[in-house]
Amino acid sequence: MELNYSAEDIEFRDEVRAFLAESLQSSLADKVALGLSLSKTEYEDWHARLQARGWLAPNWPKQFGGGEWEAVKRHIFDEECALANAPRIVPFGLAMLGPVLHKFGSTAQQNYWLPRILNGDDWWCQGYSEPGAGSDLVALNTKAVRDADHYIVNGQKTWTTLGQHANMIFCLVRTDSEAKAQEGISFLLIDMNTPGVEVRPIVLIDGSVEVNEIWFSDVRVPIENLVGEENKGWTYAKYLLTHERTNIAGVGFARAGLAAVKRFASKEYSGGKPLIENPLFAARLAEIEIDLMAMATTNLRILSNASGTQAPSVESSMLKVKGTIIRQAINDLMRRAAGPNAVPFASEELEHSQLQVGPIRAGRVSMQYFNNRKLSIYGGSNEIQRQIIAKDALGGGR
Amino acid sequence: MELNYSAEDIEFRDEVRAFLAESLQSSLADKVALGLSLSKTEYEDWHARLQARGWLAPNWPKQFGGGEWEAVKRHIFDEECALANAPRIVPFGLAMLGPVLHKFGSTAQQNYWLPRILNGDDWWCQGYSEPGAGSDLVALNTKAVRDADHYIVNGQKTWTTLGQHANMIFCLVRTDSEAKAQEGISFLLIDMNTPGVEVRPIVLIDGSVEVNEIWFSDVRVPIENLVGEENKGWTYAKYLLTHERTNIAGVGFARAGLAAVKRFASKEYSGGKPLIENPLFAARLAEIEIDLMAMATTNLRILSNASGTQAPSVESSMLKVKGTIIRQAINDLMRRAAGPNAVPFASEELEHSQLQVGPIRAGRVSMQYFNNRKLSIYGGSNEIQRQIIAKDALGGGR
Amino acid sequence: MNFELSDEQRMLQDTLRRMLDDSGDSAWSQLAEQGIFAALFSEDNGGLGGSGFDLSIVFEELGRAGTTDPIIESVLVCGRLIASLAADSHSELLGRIVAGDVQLAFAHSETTSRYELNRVETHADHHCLNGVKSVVVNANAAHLFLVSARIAGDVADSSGIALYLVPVNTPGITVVNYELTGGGQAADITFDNVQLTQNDCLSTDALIAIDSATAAAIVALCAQTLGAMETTVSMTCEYMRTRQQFGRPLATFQALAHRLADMLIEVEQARSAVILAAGHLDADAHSRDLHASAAKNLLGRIGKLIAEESIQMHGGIGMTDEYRLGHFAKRIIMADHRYGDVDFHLERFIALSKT
Amino acid sequence: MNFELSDEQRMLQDTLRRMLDDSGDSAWSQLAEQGIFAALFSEDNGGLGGSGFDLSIVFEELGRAGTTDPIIESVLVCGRLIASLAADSHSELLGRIVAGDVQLAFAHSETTSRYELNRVETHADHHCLNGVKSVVVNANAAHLFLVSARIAGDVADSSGIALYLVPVNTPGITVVNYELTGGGQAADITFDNVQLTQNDCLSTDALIAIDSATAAAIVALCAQTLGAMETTVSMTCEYMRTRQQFGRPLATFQALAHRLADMLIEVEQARSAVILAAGHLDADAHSRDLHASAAKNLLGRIGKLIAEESIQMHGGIGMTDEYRLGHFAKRIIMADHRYGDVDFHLERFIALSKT
Repeated sequence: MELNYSAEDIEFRDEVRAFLAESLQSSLADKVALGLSLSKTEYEDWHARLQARGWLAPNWPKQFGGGEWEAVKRHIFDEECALANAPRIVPFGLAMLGPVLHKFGSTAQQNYWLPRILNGDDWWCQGYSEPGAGSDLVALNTKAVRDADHYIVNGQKTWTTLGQHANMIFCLVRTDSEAKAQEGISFLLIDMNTPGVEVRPIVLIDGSVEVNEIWFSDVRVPIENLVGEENKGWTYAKYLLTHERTNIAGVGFARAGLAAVKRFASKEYSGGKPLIENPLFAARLAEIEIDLMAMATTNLRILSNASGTQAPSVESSMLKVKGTIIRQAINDLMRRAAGPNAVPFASEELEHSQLQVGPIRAGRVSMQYFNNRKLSIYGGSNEIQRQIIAKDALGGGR
Repeated sequence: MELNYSAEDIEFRDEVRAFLAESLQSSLADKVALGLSLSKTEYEDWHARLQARGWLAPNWPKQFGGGEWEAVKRHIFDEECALANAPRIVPFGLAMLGPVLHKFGSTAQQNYWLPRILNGDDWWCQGYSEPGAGSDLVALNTKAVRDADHYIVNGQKTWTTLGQHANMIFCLVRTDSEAKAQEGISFLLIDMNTPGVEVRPIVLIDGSVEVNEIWFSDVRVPIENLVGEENKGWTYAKYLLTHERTNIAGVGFARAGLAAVKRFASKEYSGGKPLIENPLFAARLAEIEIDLMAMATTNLRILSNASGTQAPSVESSMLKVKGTIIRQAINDLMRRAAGPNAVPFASEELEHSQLQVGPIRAGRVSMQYFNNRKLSIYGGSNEIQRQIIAKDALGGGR
Repeated sequence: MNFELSDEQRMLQDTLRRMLDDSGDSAWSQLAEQGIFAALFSEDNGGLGGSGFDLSIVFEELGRAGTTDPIIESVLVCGRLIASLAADSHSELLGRIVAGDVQLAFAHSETTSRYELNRVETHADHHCLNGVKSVVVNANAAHLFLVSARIAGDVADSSGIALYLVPVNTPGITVVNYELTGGGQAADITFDNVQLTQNDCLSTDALIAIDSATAAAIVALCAQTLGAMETTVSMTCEYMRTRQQFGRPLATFQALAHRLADMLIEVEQARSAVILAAGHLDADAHSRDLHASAAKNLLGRIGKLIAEESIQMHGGIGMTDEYRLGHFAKRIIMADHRYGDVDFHLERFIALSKT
Repeated sequence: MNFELSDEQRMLQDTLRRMLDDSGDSAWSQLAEQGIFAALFSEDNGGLGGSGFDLSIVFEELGRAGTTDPIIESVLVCGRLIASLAADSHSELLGRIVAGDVQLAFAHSETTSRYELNRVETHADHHCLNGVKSVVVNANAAHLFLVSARIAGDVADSSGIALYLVPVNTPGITVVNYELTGGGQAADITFDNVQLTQNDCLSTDALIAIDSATAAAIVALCAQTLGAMETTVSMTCEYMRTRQQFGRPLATFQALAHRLADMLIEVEQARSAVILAAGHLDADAHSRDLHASAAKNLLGRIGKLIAEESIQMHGGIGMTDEYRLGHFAKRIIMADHRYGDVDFHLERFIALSKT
């Protein structure tokens, strides 16, 4: 066993740090740290910087312009980016559609779409969830009916993250209503500028607009936009879901969050002393830190055992549950740290203003607390993950 | 609303205190406080003292020699007894069989058995659980076959508390194997001195012997020992289970336990200061105390709404769950308080010896911690109670 | 011992429940018209009630309905402070507060005071006020500010805190308004050489009165949070009964059902804590504060459970602004950040338990 | 970075697992015969390993098998103390310890010392020993006691703690033996004017060595507890698969299955904490103790979850002395009471995090 990074790993980490120091504007990092929404341009600009450095698609095969990094290298990169408060890489094209096209796309699709992802020509979003489906992804009603060399798509998708910026969506649609639930599903690429596509924002309780509903009314999609075979879409969807989970533990985000709590609690005073010296607060903080140390090691153990990019299912379920519990606990601790200054609704307008009032001191801590309740809901709720873990240990049990 | 006891209540409480001061030997109270096993004689003697005062059967109807106390009075009595570390009233005859005979027994049975319970002529135990049944009480295999004016009983009961002291057992037996699970069960009174009855002790992990297995091999039971009608036993059993739960919250035990923790933690030193001043320990203690204050009030709210002796099902399920969680948390806190001195196995022999060694300081705190894991298992496990609570709120849900 | 409401209290509860059934977020004018604020004050102070249980009844119903009006801050706290501190000259003002004709804001907390009522940096020298107050609820609607200012002692001393009654348009006052998470508005208020007179000064040593008014606010806020939790849990039950997943209602998933059972148990615990705090509001300060801290700690812990679990059981829909659940969850969580949080009150409970 | 065992370590693990598979509670003689104790010491000290990972491998297997031999106290702690403190004259003794030919007991803790290694009241004046040691594990089987005694300073001073090597039959020693919860034996030992010589004194300032040996004990105990939890959880899985309730296996009850999932997650957390502590055992004292405290705190928290939930899922059978589960549960819980509990190590972690 060797718990320390190799010399090569450390060299790479220093490279990443140097790159971040040079390429990441501090004003942008501040926005990320405060949990403010980034503009489409800010994301696109960050992608372009990474692409220029050759680091936009670390997991992609080299033949498609990727880095084929091993897991530990990827982990170092993710963690350094998170600690530096870099914008996250928008995953829909790079981490989700990309791997599906690598494995199941036609050569024509690969040649056309993959370079466009790397160059930022398209902004992709994901059309999986439907109203009423919830955790039961197979329960989908959006229909695609073949009409000569087109599919006619009707239906509705929801929880489409950053769909407001997207010009393309990859969708699961039902192409055979007679078939059993998991069969009869196809994987379609849809241009969102096609007539009949409508995007409606969903405002969340923290005031953010990051998810959307997408409506399809008689939307005509050329048949060359079908990925793989008709009615085999569920296979591709499951493959994608596994890839969605590569950075599932969110160790870097958790570390960045914990560091922010410590900084804040060192400056905030309670009863005439720094809050961080309050025994109850210090105890809460230390327990989470100990949990996180262990979880980060669990993550590295699993990553270093995993071959290539595919994360093993049960282990990634464990990381999902524990990772979200820890991140939510950090958000909870941060709102506690802010005390009464957590109550003002820190609207983006107020944040951008120069007013030195309560909300500015505490930042958007309550918003982040509420927003991150999503962590245990999306990407397969923690209940679904517990089901997977228990089934693995107990055999056929429900 | 009026949260305080009435003048009458306070007068009664003072009467109970005076009685306990006079009648409860301090050596006996010390044994109870330490969680030591009491002898059969010690229990019988305590029962006799209560009976002499007219307080042995507070819940029984007056016609059968009881007190017909209202719930709050009963609560005051239970709480004072617990705080004084009085032996518990052995419930099998008084709280379990008694009410069943009051309601379902024949006049002959009432006239014969009830006075014997009050006078301590019989020690009853309960023959419900069977190996393999667990929480599923209906799954019972002990059979009683009619043979002229006797039943011939064969089978096995388990978890029979204090069965080693008993000369009588009330049993659920299957009298019709063809019937559906809940039908075909009868309620039989069995003399344990009948040939074919065998009692085998079960040693628990804390070293205590308080539960037993009871084996029946061709045991002949006269038919006059059938309570109520043949094959209707499940009705009586359910009635009994409701009564088993009258002091289900265990408020008095919890208060006595918490007081013991406070006393101990005031004398125990950690880092040169009394443990009770350690911020983490104090926080744990205070949280439990706050939980207990609320639970005691929940208990009184429910008791003062309940008509007569029958506790409402959902509310008593809530009290069972919260009450056991709190009592187990107190046991947990006590073992923490004892620190390294909780590790020695405080055998009864060692307790009775005069050796001033580590174990004596800490008493039997680990034993009590392990022993009280039973609280969330027996009398309807906490999982069964949660099922009852959820079903009440959700309707037909499983 | 008796846990039944009196006939008057039951009537108050029924009236409120019916009235609030179809009110939106704001019920202020309805409440004022129906004279409900009188229930928050004793007869001596121009009210018709004023006991802890009167408070808990009113605010539990407001919480159930999801009202966001700042009644605790404007009516209850300011009204009680004026009732306990002001000379007879102010009884007319109190009458107008009870009638809902005038609105106040209690400008007490500061950016660094956190939950400590005694920590006041804003100071008044010869009635000239300087300092900044933060998160002053209802400043936007108030006609008068009730401002605390130090006239003697160090920043955290118990004595030497004065209270001034200041018209909002007095020269030297700057107000920056903002919204609050979960509803309502507050402001940061800067006092820059605001010149007042002896007449404006209600008290030169107000901390005991502030403590007492805060105890009433804690009872009210706990009751309001209890009401919000009741609505949240009943929405969750309803959702579990109707929402289908994998072909059957959520209610049939045992793992969720057992967690719901724990929520139901804890709501009863919260109800008991509110009853205890309400029943001790008029007791001696030690007993009052012990039970108030117990309730505020427990409601904070249970509130977190209820808010988080309710959202989790709802899934995505529970996080949308369009659906009511998330708003109740926000109010429940934000209640932990007002008048002292879980840790603050646990420490106070420990300190009070020693004495 | 690499989480694979070396070939030697894997062989050690396999050997132990096979050996312990059919041993009962005690494996001492087998372990000694097979030379396993050598894995706990470096080559310099007559061993064949001695790294944190060597320790964690050995004790995880002992914990899995449910061994109750006091190997941590007798072999690991006493052996390491002698290795680090004694002059060459004692290398023969160390050899006999590693070979399992001689048994020791570390008489350090006292009735009031709780978890503080520096709190020593027993004192030695001119090598004359007086005091009482408490919960001295393996006193019944020991040939020699390793006794700490204060020769200078106040009761809680860091310096001034000496270590003596004392034959158990030295005049003036009284031993009261008792059993330990979860297995094994300990004793209270009274030293009444026990006259020793300069030769018996291993060190006049031993706290740093005691700290270091205790860090090794914490790694070992955490690994042993991890092993016990693995057995407990796998027994629980097996029980849930086979035990029928209401006509179907426990495994099909979702509420239990989800709680089992949380147990499985936490065991992986525990494993990671043990790896971190083992990997830092030979680091500088600050880093070593930080990771040891993190592990001990986390194992204490997780141990409580695993022990309590395993018993609960088993129901009554889990509480019987006849069934193995309860014994594992006892060892897991009792581990929290040795070398510092959850709170002690949380506080130490907080203190170390500051520096």
